Amino acid sequence: MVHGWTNLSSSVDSVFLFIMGISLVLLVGVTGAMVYFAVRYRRSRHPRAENIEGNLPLEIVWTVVPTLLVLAIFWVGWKSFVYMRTVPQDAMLVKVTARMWSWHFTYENGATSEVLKIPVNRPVKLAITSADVLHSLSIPAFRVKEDAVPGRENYLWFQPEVTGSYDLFCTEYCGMGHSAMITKVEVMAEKDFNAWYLEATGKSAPGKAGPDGAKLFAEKGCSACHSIDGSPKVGPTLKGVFGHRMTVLTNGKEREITADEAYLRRSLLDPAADVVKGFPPIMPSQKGVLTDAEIDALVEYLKTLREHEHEREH
Amino acid sequence: MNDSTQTAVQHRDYAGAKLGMWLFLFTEILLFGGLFLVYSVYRSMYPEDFHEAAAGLSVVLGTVNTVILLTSSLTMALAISALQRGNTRQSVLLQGATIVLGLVFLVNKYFEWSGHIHEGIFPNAPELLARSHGQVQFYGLYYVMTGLHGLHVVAGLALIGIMLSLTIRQRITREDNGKLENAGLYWHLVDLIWIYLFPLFYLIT
Amino acid sequence: METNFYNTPGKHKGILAWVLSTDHKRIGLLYLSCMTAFFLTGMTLGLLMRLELIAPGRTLMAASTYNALFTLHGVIMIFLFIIPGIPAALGNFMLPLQIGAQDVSFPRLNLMSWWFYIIGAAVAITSLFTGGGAPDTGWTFYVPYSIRTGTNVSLAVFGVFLMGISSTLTGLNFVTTIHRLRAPGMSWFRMPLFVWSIYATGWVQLLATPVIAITLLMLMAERFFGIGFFDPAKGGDPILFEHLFWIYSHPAVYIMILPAMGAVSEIIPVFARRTIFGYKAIAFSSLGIALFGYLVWGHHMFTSGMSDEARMIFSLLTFLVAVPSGIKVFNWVASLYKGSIRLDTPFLYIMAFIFLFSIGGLTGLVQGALATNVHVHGTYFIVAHFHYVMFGGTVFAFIAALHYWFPKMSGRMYHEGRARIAALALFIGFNTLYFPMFVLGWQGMPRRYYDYLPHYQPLHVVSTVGSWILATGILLMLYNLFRSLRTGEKAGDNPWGGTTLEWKTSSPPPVENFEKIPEVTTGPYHYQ
Amino acid sequence: MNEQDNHIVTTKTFAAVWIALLMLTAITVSVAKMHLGAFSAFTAIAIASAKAGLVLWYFMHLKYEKRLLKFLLLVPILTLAVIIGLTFVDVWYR
Ligand code: HEA
Ligand code: HEA
Ligand code: HEC
Ligand code: CUA
Ligand SMILES: [Cu+2]
Repeated sequence: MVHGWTNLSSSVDSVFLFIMGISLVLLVGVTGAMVYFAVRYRRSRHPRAENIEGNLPLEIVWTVVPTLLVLAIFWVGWKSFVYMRTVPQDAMLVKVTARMWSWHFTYENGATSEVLKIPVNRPVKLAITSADVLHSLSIPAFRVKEDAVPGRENYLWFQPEVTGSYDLFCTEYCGMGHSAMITKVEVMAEKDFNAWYLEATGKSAPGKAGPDGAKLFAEKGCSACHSIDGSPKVGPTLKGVFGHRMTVLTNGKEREITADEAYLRRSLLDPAADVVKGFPPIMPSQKGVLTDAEIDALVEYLKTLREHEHEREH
Repeated sequence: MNDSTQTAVQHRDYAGAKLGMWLFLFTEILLFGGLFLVYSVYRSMYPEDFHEAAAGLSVVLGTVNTVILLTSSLTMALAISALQRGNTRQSVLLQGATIVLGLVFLVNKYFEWSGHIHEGIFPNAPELLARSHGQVQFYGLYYVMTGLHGLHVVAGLALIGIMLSLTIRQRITREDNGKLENAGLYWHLVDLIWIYLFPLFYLIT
Repeated sequence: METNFYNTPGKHKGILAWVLSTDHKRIGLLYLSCMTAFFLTGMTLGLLMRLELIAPGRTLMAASTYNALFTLHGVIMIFLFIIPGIPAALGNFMLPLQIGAQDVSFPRLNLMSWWFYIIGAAVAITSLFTGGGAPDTGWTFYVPYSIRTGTNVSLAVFGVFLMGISSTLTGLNFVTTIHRLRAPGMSWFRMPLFVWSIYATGWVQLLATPVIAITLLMLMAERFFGIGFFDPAKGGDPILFEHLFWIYSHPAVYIMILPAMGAVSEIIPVFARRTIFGYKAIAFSSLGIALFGYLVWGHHMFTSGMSDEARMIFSLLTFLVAVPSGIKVFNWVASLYKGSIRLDTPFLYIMAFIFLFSIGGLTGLVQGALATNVHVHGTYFIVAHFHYVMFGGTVFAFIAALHYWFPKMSGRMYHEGRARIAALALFIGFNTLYFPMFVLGWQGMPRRYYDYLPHYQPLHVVSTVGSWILATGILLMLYNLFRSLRTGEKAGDNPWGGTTLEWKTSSPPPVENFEKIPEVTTGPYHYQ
Repeated sequence: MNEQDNHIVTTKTFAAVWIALLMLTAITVSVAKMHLGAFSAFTAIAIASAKAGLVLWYFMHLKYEKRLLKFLLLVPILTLAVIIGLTFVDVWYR
């Protein structure tokens, strides 16, 4: 058995070692024979070659033996994979939404987080989807990975066995922020996790004070593309956006507009309708992604950025 | 093409040219094959929507166009055998008939397309996007597949046009008609593809 | 002076004598020179990428520049260099010679293919400077990102489309040529193995390339008309695009490697001065690879959300395709047994090929196994794998063949001493550059990352240093070949003592290849 | 293969093939009107393939070609079948 962070690590690593073992034997065999022949039969030592056209038994051996070997490799790889795809009934479900370029985890009780917090020694199932383009959720230490595909829900599961903090990467290229689409997995002791879980629920439970725009702005991935300090990123800065006059492209035609509340709302729900001149039309629509309350909160928040209004770069 | 080998590049390696033409047709089959793959995937994903969408196409128009194309294949085949029998005049007439039939096919297609476009049914049109996902895919495929087929008809007509002028100028003759045969093969392939497009788009009820 | 195809006047003069020539040898050299230029460009991009990756964070360039760099590096290396690669350059030159023909079946189509290639390349390169800037999708053009990005994907895709036409027509031409124009007496089993491999490649080009052509057309239609084939918001399926892409692009990796394997099968008997071991096994395994190569594309999509049943079947089939490659390797090694081996540069590269390709291929098995694929997919493990098979495999064999056929093409010998030093530098540099990537990948370092976590840095530094050694080797190798064009000794018709037909004519060959078409009475590697 | 030996097909044969094609078209249109459910897709493809076979066999002269060419034609068809089949292993079980 190999040491691992999850129940899967050890089984994947044993498959790896099995393949590596076979491969090394073959590699050393092939290379060794080649080098030995090249030295032993070099022209100065062996001036006259012997013409051996072939040997049927040998051909059969090196067809059949590798076939059996690869079938064995397939078998162990597949067995281990079946285990990776069979989710235990009692697995805890976490919904994952990937978007350019951030991760969002939603728990069954409605708690949300930007970091994947999970209890140790409990099976966890991640149900993964994407709000815009392809992404892929990868936790190398856990030996798991699955793509986030818009319009589809993929899944994976694992059972962490050691508490600690692990890297979570996006491993499907998704544009400029791909290499920054990194977050952490926190594997917590049962007790710590429960404490966080209950508290997190309390905060975002409906009915309490409405959502906080500034927090949403950071959490929902807006800050991946927009600054609030005036510097342009992938998208225009949102510093002083409210009430600002600017040129947008509507259906390919330029027009001048002033950013009012309706415009801001439209920018969030249907970003392709008016595209700020000089920027690509890549902003993901938040329609169906954010609740109405969250949209309201964000729009309110964007309006407040006006106070700092000075010169805005485009 | 068999193991009988040969001494030098012959200036007229008919069998070679024909083999090359068939290989080219294979590539065409796979070019459309990619679209047939997409078609079958979306049809199996949205069977009901496809049926509904197909109701928007005119079976009569599709049938008429099928008959036209089949007939043009006949005239093309006859044009070749006429030339092989040495009847250049008849061959020229039959090639001309093929071109006319091909043009009629295109004209029909034009009316069909513009009809749909008038109704607001074309890719990315709000009218179409308001419909179900399967309908969007159906009409996307309809435009792309019949459009690509239409381009092949145009190419085929241009090819036959060239053959026609070569025949008239006696550059394609009874003895040397490999080019015409190959153009014929291409034209039949265009027909062949339509034979499948027709039921896939017009006849799903 | 002897007349050869260089000094025989044709219809045109100057540069036109080349770009309008239908002589397969001239067309082959046209491809070769363009490809060398693209190769150097692609490598320079690779070198810049390595520089950027020497430290985390921004070193040289912005993230968007880096993303454009690896996209271009991939597109150039795959579509401008390695796919036309051996068949279009060396195959064009050698195929008619090896089967004793005066030219290919359709010389004008051959020239047209080159024009498609060069126009396609020009279009792809134009995409860098026009529209929304250099494409940044990776060479795989995955949707929906490739539909949404503002960069100039459409033009790049159109360029690739044109190059696809070129590749298809080349395959068509070669298959027909092999069927029709073999010299008298050259039955199928008297064909050199290089010809067999080109034949198998030709079929793959014919049957796979149209699929990428239509896929790229759909992608363009998507960008221009918003048809929605791959847009989930319109009911489209992004995974279907992955299928379509890999239906071509997996067979394409065999378009890259098969001709290389053919070149290896050609060089080994000549330098071991004995017949090849298992001629038929090698010939049929080429067809086997071409055949099975069609059935395994799904192994690029094991984590895409494809059905588990499909993952299982594709994994199984992937393993079967490894067997014919193994058969080849074993037969090559057996061909050295009781040979009389000359350790000249081409042979040194062949030994490097067998070693590096085996590493690349065997790590392919790690990726083909479902459980381990999940871990290594999308990481530097993959990057290491494909550089081992494409660079360590195809490019090393290409370089070997270039040295082997250099005297036939130029009439002169290259400088052996310099060539060996370059080979050594290439071998060391290559392993320093790419081996660490296996480790990085196993540790989880994702590919296409502009920035990375600090604990990956040491291995990245090793890798970058390796790229400098490798660059030195490549430049020395090219310098040697170019210099030898002028200063090399006269080679004579058959400097290596080869037995295939290209050695039976003068170096460089005359315009119509042979004074008199040879009659073939024996197998291709008939010694004694 | 003897290049000069171009088999000339008679006008009668071609006309017969054409009539058969038209009849098959008529059949497929009327079958489509009968609403046979899943079966209708199958008949439509079967009839189309019969038509395609006629065009290939007579109009495209395949009947009079060497075995090699007939055999080669199977290659793209099988390739296409395999491509679609394997893709459906994904699509159906997803
Ligand atoms: C020249 C190109 C080339 C070649 C020849 C190969 C050959 C093989 N490749 Fe590779 N591959 C690529 C180019 C190539 N590949 C590229 C470019 C990518 C990445 C694309 C991208 O995402 O950008 C890729 C990615 C790739 C993946 C997807 C990884 C992922 O993204 O998740 C997989 C998975 O199965 C794979 C497997 C294989 C296998 C099994 C072979 C086999 O054919 C190898 C066979 C060879 C051997 C096995 C070695 C020799 C044999 C012996 C020494 C003895 C015999 C031994 C046995 C049979 C056990 N490759
Ligand atoms: C034949 C194919 C081929 C070849 C030969 C190479 C060669 C090299 N590649 Fe490769 N590479 C690919 C095909 C290839 N690559 C593909 C398909 C991808 C995937 C792209 C994608 O993800 O979409 C890739 C991706 C890729 C990555 C991963 C990027 C990422 O995921 O973030 C890296 C990183 O190091 C890399 C590095 C290199 C290096 C250093 C070389 C070295 O060989 C380069 C060594 C450099 C030299 C030897 C330079 C010599 C020349 C000069 C010094 C300049 C002379 C001057 C002038 C001509 C002006 N490549
Ligand atoms: C993938 C990058 C990306 C993300 C994530 C993103 N945006 Fe944008 N956004 C853009 C781009 C690019 C533009 C400019 C083009 C356009 O108008 O569509 C833009 C435009 C805007 C505008 C109009 C700005 C102006 O100057 O008129 C607003 C408001 C806005 N975004 C708000 C948000 C909010 C709120 C979020 C988070 C919920 C968000 N964006 C997430 C890329 C992004
Ligand atoms: Cu998200 Cu890469
Ligand atoms: Cu592959």
